[in-house]
Amino acid sequence: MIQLFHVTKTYPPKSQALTDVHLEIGKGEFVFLAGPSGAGKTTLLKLLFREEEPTEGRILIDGKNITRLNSRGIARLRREIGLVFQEFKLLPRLSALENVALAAEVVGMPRRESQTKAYQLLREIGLRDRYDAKPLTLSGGEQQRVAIARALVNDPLIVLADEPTGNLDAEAADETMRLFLKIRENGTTILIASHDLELIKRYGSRVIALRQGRVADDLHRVQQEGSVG
Amino acid sequence: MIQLFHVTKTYPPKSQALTDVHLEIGKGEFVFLAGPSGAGKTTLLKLLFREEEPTEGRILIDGKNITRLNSRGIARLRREIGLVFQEFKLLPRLSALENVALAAEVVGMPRRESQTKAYQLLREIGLRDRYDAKPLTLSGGEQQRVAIARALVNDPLIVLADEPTGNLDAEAADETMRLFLKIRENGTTILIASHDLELIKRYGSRVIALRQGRVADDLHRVQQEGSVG
Amino acid sequence: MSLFVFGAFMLLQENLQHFLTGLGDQIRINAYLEKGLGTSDVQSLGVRIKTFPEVERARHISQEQAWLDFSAALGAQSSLLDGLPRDALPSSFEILLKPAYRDGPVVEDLANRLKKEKGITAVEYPQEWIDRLSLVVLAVQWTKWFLGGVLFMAAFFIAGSTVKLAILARKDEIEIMQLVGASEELIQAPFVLEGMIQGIAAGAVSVVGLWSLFRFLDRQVASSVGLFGASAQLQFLDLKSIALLLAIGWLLGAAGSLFALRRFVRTWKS
Amino acid sequence: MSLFVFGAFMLLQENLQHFLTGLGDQIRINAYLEKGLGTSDVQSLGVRIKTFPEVERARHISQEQAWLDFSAALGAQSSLLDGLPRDALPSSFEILLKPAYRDGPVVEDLANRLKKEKGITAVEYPQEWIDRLSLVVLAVQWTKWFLGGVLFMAAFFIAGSTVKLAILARKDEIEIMQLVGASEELIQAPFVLEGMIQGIAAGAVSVVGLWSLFRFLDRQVASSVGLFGASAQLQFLDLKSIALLLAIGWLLGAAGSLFALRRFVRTWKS
Ligand SMILES: Nc1ncnc2c1ncn2[C@@H]1O[C@H](COP(=O)(O)OP(=O)(O)OP(=O)(O)O)[C@@H](O)[C@H]1O
Ligand SMILES: Nc1ncnc2c1ncn2[C@@H]1O[C@H](COP(=O)(O)OP(=O)(O)OP(=O)(O)O)[C@@H](O)[C@H]1O
Ligand SMILES: [Mg+2]
Ligand SMILES: [Mg+2]
Repeated sequence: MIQLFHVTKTYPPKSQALTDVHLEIGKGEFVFLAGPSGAGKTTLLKLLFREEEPTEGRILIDGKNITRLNSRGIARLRREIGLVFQEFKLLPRLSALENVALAAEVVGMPRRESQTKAYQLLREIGLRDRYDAKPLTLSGGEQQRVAIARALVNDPLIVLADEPTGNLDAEAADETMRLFLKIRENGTTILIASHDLELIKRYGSRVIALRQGRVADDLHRVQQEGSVG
Repeated sequence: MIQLFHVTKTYPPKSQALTDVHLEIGKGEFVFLAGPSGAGKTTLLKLLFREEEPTEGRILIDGKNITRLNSRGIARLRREIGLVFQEFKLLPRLSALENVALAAEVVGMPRRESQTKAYQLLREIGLRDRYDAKPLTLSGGEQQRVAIARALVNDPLIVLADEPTGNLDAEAADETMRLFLKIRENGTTILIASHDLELIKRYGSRVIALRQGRVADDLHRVQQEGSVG
Repeated sequence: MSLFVFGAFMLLQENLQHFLTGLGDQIRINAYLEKGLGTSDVQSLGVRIKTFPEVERARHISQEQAWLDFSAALGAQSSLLDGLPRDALPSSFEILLKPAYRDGPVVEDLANRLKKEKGITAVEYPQEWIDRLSLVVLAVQWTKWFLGGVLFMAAFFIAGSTVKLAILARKDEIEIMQLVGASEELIQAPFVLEGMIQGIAAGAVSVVGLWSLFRFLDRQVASSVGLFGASAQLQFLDLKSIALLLAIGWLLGAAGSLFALRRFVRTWKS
Repeated sequence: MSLFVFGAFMLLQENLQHFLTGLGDQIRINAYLEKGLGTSDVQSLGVRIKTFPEVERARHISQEQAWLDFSAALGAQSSLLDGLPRDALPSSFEILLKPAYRDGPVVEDLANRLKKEKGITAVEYPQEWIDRLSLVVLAVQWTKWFLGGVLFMAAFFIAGSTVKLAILARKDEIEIMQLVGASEELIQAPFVLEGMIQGIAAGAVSVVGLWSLFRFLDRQVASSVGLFGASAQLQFLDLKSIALLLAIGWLLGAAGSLFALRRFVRTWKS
């Protein structure tokens, strides 16, 4: 599903965020990306949805090399990926529901259907009452959940989430994780960057630990092992 | 130091974020503000630095009513307060060092002195290598630490921090907390909104738990009790 | 707004053109005739003159008429003519040229050819006036281009910064659309559409604004006597110009948006 | 940029004014003298005429001169005069008026007063030309205000959106300055300063731009013969106008920034 071959990423002028990363993640795996602040977690995710290009190495998704894509190809790639950002990136002028529905409309889902789906997701994630609110009037945790709902609305093949529970209390974090697990049952690959060790311990079937841009550890927990593709 | 009398905050049209909150926080106290997402933690902090006005009730800081302030008074109030925001709010065109130094220059500290002080703080918080980087080239956790350094550079009377460790790994979080504790020794009052129960358990001398806009619990832990003013 | 500036320029241009034509009407060639030419000879000569391609109109001025005109022109000194016979002045043709030929050398050439016609003794034309006129035309032309340039730059600048503001205000929107995988067309469509609508709207508003302004000016001018005759009549833009204005608005709006957007997206991260 | 537009307008205005003055110079009153007036009488009359407040200059035209002028004016038909004595025409004073008095009623009044002077038999003035001129003045005036209005609006709009762009680009900066407790003055200072500098810079650039444009036009005009004499000479802005332009830039920059900033900060959260 996701394959990285000797990937190195150097930000100009000389900040080396990733060094010779070699990874394979199979379809339907549930992977945590751990590591201290500045280890390169966000960078790795950015490479996967082509926000950044690797300095060296190749990245294949579903067997396709994504290092050589034009803007049309990038758009197509991103439609298969659900993204949750550290900074949420919601549109302040749209309501929570519209923010979620937009992502579905963009790939061609009819308006009614996308709205229904968006509402359903927001309900599951605990925002039943605030679906009509503008992002700026939502609390940090509420915004984060809207961003998560948006990432899931298209039933993506891959979900990339950057600290999706950083602003959530334990209970809301649990709900979110359950949602991820449910999505995964359809074969969606899920990759979550996080340093919430508690969370990782409870949900992680595989934990990839980064340290200073290198893979320091790649732990498969047997009892929850996904099928490695 | 900080006194809230029957404070209620209703966001128009009818979102009641805080209801009849009654609180006293003494000089030099180290207080955690806990509670699930949407409980009103951020709202309470916003009232204290006059980003928002209370709908009802009075707020005194150092005996002064801050609900009736003109823009000059607000500026004076904020110079006494160190702020850490959930969204960091760093200036993208300035380097980390400049971002921190700016807050000091604004209150009249000479350029050289403010830069020295800023550098020292960044070093203590673990950003010795990246002090010259622009915020957008920093990782989430690094940005958060710059924001924390900025809040501390003026030796404020009060530090208000909103999820200051949401993007930090356990080790960086510990460092940050130690910095807060050190600042506190000068008599600075520290109020931290967080839902990291682990952290609260380890460092909290007093925990105020909010639930749906009300104070649900106000726990003083005897062994670390600060002097209540 | 930018189109208003543009329309104002067109309105001005139209009226200047009209004014110049009015001035040009005063270029006349006088061809003096032999004395004692018969009526039929005069008529056939008139027909002959009208066959010259440069000639717009030719009017016969009888000896009688010439006498009257001349004494009127002399004003207070018309007594001077008292001692002269009434037919001292020759009859003539007053020839009006077509606008395209109202130029020094052309007029001279025509005068020479006229002189060779049978029955014409002398040809006179206001050399100085023609030279002046061409200078005025030149000056007006230059002023027009100068102003036009300034106005055009202003219009372009205004249009540009309007678009820039619109894009800056929706920067986040564009970025997020890109991140959720929207195709470029989908991202650009609303901007281009908005640009088009705004362009046409601006054009329409300009036309209406110009029209009311024009009405106002026209009334002001009308109230002071129209001594220039037809040439003092202000002209409003014709339908073609209005359509052109709207079309320019439409195109400028669409193209401007698209162009700015593409440039903006390209320099995204810097 | 906005100042460039403004400066262009001033340049145009200057030259139009100049052009009008040139036209106005052609308003002359002819006062015909009694025949047989002695030289000393003529001289004292000349002095007398110059004491009228409206009079700018008065030139004596002898009978000789009048004859020559007249026959030149008649051109091809000067043979007409062959039968007349050389002193058929009276000598006269050609009177040039001060610009402020070049108006129909004033001229008429002056003519009447001149008529009463001893030694003057008749006074003639180009009634039609004066009326025409006042119409031209009026038209130019209107065109000027019309264009001026359009240009001023354009300039204002451009300045406004420039400032808006600048503020929008630094929105975050302002917000953060407010959050760390910077005083209003400290927040506004850089904007106002930048506005001032940009304003002056824009002014300077405009002056330089206009100057080079002016040089270019001037050369173009010079190469076509200057038949209008002095009035065809293009005028550049004088020092006062340049200083004014810079001052306006300075003020507009500072005031515009401050104004926009305040309005912007006020509507912050909406
Ligand atoms: N655009 C950039 N230009 C230069 N350096 C960068 C850029 N983005 C990230 N870096 C650097 O690369 C390193 C890895 O950054 P990254 O954002 O991947 O860390 P992270 O693992 O996500 O950390 P965190 O947990 O704090 O978010 C950091 O040292 C960071 O300063
Ligand atoms: N500007 C606003 N307008 C309307 N409602 C608002 C606004 N800001 C916050 N709220 C609402 O008030 C409630 C409390 O918000 P607040 O931001 O204080 O929560 P919080 O405790 O900080 O939560 P989190 O841990 O998720 O950051 C939430 O339900 C939120 O939707
Ligand atoms: Mg990160
Ligand atoms: Mg919050």
